[in-house]
Amino acid sequence: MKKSRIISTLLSTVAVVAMFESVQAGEFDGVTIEAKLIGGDQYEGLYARISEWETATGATVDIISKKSHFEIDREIKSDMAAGTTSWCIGSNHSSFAPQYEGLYVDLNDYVSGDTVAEFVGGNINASTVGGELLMLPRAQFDVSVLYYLKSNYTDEAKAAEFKAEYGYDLAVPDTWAQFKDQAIFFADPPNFYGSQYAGKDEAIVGRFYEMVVAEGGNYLDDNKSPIFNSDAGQRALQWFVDLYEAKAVPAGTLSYVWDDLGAGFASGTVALNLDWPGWAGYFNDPESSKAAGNVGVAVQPMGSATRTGWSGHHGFSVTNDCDNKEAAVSLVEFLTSEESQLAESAGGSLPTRSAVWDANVAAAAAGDDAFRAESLAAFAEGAKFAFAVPPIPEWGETTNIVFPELQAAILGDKTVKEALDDAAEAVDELMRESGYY
Amino acid sequence: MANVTLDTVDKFYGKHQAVHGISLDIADQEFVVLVGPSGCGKSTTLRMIAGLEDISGGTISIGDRVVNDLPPRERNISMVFQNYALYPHMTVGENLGFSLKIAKMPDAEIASAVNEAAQILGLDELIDRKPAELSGGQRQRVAMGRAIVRHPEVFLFDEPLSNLDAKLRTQMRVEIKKLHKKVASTIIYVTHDQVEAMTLADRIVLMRDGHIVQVGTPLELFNKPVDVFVATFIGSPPMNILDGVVRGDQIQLTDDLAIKIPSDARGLVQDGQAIKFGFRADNLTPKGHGVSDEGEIATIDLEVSLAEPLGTETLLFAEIGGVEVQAKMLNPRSVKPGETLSFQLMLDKCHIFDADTGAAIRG
Amino acid sequence: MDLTLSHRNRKRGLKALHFTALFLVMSVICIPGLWIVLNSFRPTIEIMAKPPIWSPSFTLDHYRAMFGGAGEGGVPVFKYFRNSMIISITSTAIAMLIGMSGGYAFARYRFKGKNGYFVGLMLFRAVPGVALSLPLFIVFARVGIIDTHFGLILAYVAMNVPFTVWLTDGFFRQIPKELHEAAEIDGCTRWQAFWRVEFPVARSGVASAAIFAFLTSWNEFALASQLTRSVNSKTMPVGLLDFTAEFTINWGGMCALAVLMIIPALVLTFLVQKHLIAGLTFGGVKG
Amino acid sequence: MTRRRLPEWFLLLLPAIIVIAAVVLIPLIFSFYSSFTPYKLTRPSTLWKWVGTYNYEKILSDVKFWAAFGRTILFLTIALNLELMLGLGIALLVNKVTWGQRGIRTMLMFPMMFSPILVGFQFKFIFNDNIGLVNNIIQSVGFADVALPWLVDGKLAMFSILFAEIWMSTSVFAILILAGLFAIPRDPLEAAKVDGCTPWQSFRHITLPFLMPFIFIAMTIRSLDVARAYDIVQIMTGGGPARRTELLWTLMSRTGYVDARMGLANAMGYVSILLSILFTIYFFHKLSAARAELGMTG
Repeated sequence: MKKSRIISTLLSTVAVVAMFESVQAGEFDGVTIEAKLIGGDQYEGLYARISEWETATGATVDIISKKSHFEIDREIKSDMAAGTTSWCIGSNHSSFAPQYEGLYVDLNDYVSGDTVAEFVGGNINASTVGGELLMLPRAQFDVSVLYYLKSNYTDEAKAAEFKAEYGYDLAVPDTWAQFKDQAIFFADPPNFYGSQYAGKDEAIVGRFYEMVVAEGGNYLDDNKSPIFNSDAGQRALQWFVDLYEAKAVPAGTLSYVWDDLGAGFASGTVALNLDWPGWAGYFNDPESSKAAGNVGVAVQPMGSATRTGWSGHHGFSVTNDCDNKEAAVSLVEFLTSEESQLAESAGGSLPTRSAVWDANVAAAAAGDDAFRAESLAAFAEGAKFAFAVPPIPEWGETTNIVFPELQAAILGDKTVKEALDDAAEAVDELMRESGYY
Repeated sequence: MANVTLDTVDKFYGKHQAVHGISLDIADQEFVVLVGPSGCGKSTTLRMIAGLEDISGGTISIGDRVVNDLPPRERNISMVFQNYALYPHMTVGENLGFSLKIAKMPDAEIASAVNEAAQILGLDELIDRKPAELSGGQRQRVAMGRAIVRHPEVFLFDEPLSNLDAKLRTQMRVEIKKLHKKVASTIIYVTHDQVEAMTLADRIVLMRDGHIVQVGTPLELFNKPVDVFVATFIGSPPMNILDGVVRGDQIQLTDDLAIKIPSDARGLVQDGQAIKFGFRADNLTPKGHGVSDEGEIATIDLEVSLAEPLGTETLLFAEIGGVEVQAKMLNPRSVKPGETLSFQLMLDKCHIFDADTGAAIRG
Repeated sequence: MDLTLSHRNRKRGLKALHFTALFLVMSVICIPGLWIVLNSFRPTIEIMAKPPIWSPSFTLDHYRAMFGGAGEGGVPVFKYFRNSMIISITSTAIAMLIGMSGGYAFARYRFKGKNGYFVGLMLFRAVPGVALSLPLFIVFARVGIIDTHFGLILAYVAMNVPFTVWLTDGFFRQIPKELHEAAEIDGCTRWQAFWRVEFPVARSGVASAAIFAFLTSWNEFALASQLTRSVNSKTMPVGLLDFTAEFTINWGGMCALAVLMIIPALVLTFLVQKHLIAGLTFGGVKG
Repeated sequence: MTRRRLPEWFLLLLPAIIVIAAVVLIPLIFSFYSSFTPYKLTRPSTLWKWVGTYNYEKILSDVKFWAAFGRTILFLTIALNLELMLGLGIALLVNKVTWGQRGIRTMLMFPMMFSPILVGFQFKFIFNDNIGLVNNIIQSVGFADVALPWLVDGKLAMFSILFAEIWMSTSVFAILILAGLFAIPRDPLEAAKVDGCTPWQSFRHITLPFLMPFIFIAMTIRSLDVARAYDIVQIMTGGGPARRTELLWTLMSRTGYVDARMGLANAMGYVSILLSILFTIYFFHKLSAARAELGMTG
C-alpha cells in the first residue's frame, strides 16, 4: 500500500512529460533488439516496462540471456573471446565496464548532451572510460551507509557503562574509530556481534579501498602504481584486524558476501552494519527481518581524514556490433528515463538522475513513512562522498590479488605490513605487465 | 575323541522346515556318508555341523562339547566344498597353509605341514601355481590338502567329487578312502551319488525330505532296505518294483502271472492284501546264466525288448504287466530283441513292501 | 555352556551395534538432503532465524513464488524442467547407442593398440569441465549451437561415452561368444544376433550405464552454465542461479527448485537400482 | 577386384571417436595452443601473439600455484581415501542388512542425485557460522558460546569442503563396493570360516582381495571426475580465506574468467590435466593387476 502511495505522490510532484519525447510511433517497426540483462528480483521490475517501449516503437526485444551479475560478466567475456557480440544491449556495471574494451559504443555520439546532463555528474563520470560514455546509468546506484539497531542507543545502563569504559557518550558512530569501539563493546559472541564485513572477493577490497581513502591515502597513484601499502593503508587494514581479533565480528565474516551480511543483520544479532540501499526495505520488513522497527540508518562514518563512499552503479550499454544502434540506444534511454527511474527507485533502490533524487527525497519527506525518509536522507548524504573505482580493466584483477592478502592479515597469517607489501608487489607486477609504466 | 552327536536337530528357513528333528551318533574315526536326492536336507545338516548355518532346534555336539553357538573356527573341523572354494588370489602353497597362518603357527611348521600335505596328495610340483592354472582334479586335491593340513578332529565333505568327470571321480574316491586310513579322523561326507556312498561309507545315512530314512552299513541298506524308497535309491540298476495282490500263497502280479510267496514271508501278509513286490536284476537271470539254481526259485518266460552288453554281463530289459524290469545275464551270449527267454527269479532274495506306506514287510 | 552363552550375548550385542551404526550412517547421508526439502517448506525468516527455530512451520510460499510470474520471484521452472528432460534423456540415449557400439567393438574384436585406444578414451573424461568450457564455447559459438538443446546434448554425449564404453565392454565380454554364434546359425544376421540376443542379456549393464549417464547430464553445471544463455536451453542446475542476485540468495526458493530437481532422479534411481548393482558387478570387474 | 573396406571394429568405434574428437579434442588443441599465448578474453587479438613457454615459466615459478597444486593433491588423497574407507564401511553395513535393503540402497544413492552446485550451496548454509545448521545444533545442545567458523578457519574450512565432497561422493564407492560384495562367491568365505578365521581375518584375507578390483574401479571413476568438486569449493569458499582452500580448479577459473587471462589459465589447466591423467592411469594399472590376481582377465 505504502509503495503505491509513494508512486502517486511522485507522479504528482514531477511534471510527467509525454512518454519519451524522442521516440516517434512505429519508428522501429520490425526491428528486433537482442539484450543480455542482469537477472534477480530487484532488477526485474524494470523489465516489465519494456513492453511499453515495444508498443510505442514497433520493435521487439528479445532477452537472450538473463543471469546474475558475475555469470553475465563471464558470459560477456566469453562472447568477446568467441566474437559472438552481435547482440545489442548489455547490462553493465561501473566497476566492470572498463574491462570490455571495444565492446560498447561511446554513447556521447548517440545521446544528446542535454539528456546526459540530467544524470548525476558523479555517475556519468564513473560511466566514462577514456572519454567514452560506455553506459547510461539506471536507478541502481550503490553506496553503503550505516544501518544500526536503535535499541542499543536507548538503553541507559549501556550508555553509562560505555561512557565509563571509553570516556565519551554512546551515540551512533560518526567515525571509524567510534564504530570500532562500539562494535567491540556491543559484541557478545556468538549470540550477538558488534558488526560484520564482507570478507572476500571485490567486496572486502572495495571496503578497504574506501577506508584507505578515508584515512587520507589512496589505492593507486596517478600512474596506476599501487600505494595502498602506505601508513593510511596499514591503518585501514588494522581496523579490520582489530575487529576480527576482538571477536566483534562473526568468525565466518571472511567468507561472507552481501547476502550473508544481509541475512545476518536481518536476524537482529548484529549491532552495526555497513550495507547497500537495496536492503533498507528488507531490513524493516517484519516478513523478512527480525530487526524490523528497530533499524536506524545514518550516513557512513568518516576516517581520520575524510568521509568517503566506495560506490558503483548499474547501467545499460550498446554494442558496436549492433545492427540497429539507434533502436538500441532508444531502448537504453527509455530504461534510464526519468519515468523508468521513478518507477524503479520506488522499489527502494537509488536513482542516478538528479531530478529523481529530488523527487524521491521530497516524496519521502511528505509521506508518512519515517523510515524511508530517514534512509533516503542518509543515502542522499552518503552519495555526496561517493567515488567510483579506478576505470581500468585491471581493477577486478587487482582485487583478486589483494583480497587473499587482506584475509591473511586478518587471520594473523601475516602482519598488516607484510600483507600489504606482498599485495602491492604483485599488483605492481600486474600493472607493469599491463604496460602502464 | 571326536564323536559327533546330533540330537533332534531342526532347521527352519522362515516357515519352511528343511530338517526335521534329526538324531544321529557318529563314532570317532567313523566314515559316515549322508546321502539322498537333492533337497533332502543332507547339505544343510552338514553345514549345521560345520557351523555355517544356525541350528533352529536341538543340539549338536562334537567330542564332549555342545557346539550349537560356536563359530566354525572353534569347532576344530575342516571342510571340502563342492566348488573347492579355493582362494583365487593365493598360490596352492598359500591355500594349503592359510588356516595354519591364521592360527599363527610359526612359518617353519607351516612349511613342513604344507609339504607333507602336498606330498600325500601329489601336489609338490604345483605349489607355486594359482588355482586358475590348475585342472579340475588338481583343484580338488588342493581342496583336500587344505582340509588335512590342520589335522582336525572332523572332516566334512560337501559333494566334493560332483564336478569331476567319471574317471577322475573313481580315482579320487579311492584316494579319499586311503586318506581316511591315513588321517584316522571322523569323516562326514555328503553326496547324492549312491555309488560313492556305498564305496566309501562305514555307515550310510539315507535322508529324504529332511528326515533320516535309514542308517546302516552299505550292505544293510542294500540287503535290508526299510522301504521302497531306500530299495530303489540304493543299488544299480535300481530294484525292480511290481504291484501285486496276495492271493492265497501266491502273489498275483499280472492277470496271468502269479508267483509263490517266499516261505519265510507267508505269515507276514494276509490274503487279498495289496503289496509291492521288489527284486534286484541280479536275482532275475536267464536259465543257465545265473549264480546258482538252488533255493526257492520261480520260473518266468519273458520277451526281451533290449539287451545292453556290459562285457562280463549283459543287462536285459523286459516287461511284466506293462512295467519294465531289468535282468542280468552272466557269462553272456548275444541276445536279439524279441527273443523269449526263460528267467529264474530267486524268491528268497525278494522284498515285499506295503503298497500304501511303502514300508518293508519282508526286508 | 558359559562359552555358548557368551557367544549368544555377543551376537546380540553385535546386532545392536550394527543397527546403530547403520542408523547413524543413514542419518548423515539423509539429513543434509532432507534439510533442503524441509527448508523449501519454511518461511525465509525462519530459515535465517537466530537463535534457531527447531519446530518448523509449513508454507508453500516458495513453491507458489517459484511458479508465479516474473517479478514475484517466479522462475520459468517448467521450461527449465523441460530443457533438462529433453537434454538429459536425448543425450543419455545417444551416448548409450554410441557407447554400446564402442563397447561391443572392444569386447568382440581383436585389433592392434586396443588397450591404448581404451585408456585414451577413458582419459577424455579426466579433462576438468573448467578447462574445457571456454574452448568448447568458442568452437560452439563458431558453429552457432550456443544456447541450443543440440549443443548441450552433443557435449553430454561426449562426456558420457567413455564411461558407457567401459561398462558395456565389460558386459559384452561376459556374454559367451557362442551365444551370438548360435543365433547366427539359427538364421540371424550379425545385427539381429546383437539386438535380439546379446543386448537383452546385457540389459542390466546397459541400465547401470544409462543411469550414470543420466545423473551426470541431469546434474552437470560447469558446461551448462557456459553453453546456455536463455530459457530456451537453460537446465535446472543453471536455473538454481536464478535465485542468486548480486546481493542475495533466495535460499528457500533455491530449495524448492532443488526438490523438483531431485524427485525425477530419485524415482528413476529407485526403479533401476537393482540393475545398477548387477550392472556394476559384472560390467566393471570382469574386463 | 576387392575393395578395401574399413574393419568392422573401426566402424563401430567411429561414432565414439568422432563425438569425442569434436567435443573434447578440438577444444583441447585450441586451449593447448592458447597456453602459449598471452590470450586475454577481452582482447581476442592477443590469441595470435606467440610467447612460447612464458605462461608455463610464470606458473612453475609461482609459489601460489605450487601451493594450490600441493593442496589439490592433498585434497584428492584425503578425499579419495576417506571416501574409500567410508564407502567400504557403509557397503559392509548395508550388505549385512536382511530386511528392506532395496529402500536402504536407494537412500544410499541419495547424494548422487544432488547436483554438485547444489551440494555447494547446501553445505555453505549448513556450515555458516552464524545461522548454519551445524552451529545451531552445537549451540542448542548446550555449548551456547561456541560459534565455529567452519568456512574460515584454515583447518575447519578444508574439513568443511572435504566433508561436502565426501558426503556427495562416498555413495559411488559404497554402491560399487556393495556390488562387489554381492559378487563374492560364498564358498571361499565359508572355507575361511572353517579354516579358523575370525570375522576380521575373513575380511582381511578373503573379502578384501576380492573387493580390490571394485575398489580400483571406484578409484578410477572418481579420479576421472573428481574435478567436479570445483562447483562445491567455488561456492563454499571460493578458495578462501587467504587461499587456505585454494585448489587448482578455483585458481584456474578465477584466472581465466574473472581476470580474463585465458592463456595463463589454460597453462594451469594442462598441468592439472596431467595430474588427473596420472591418477587415472595409476588406478587403471592397479585395476588390471588386481584383476589378474583373481584370474579375471580375458
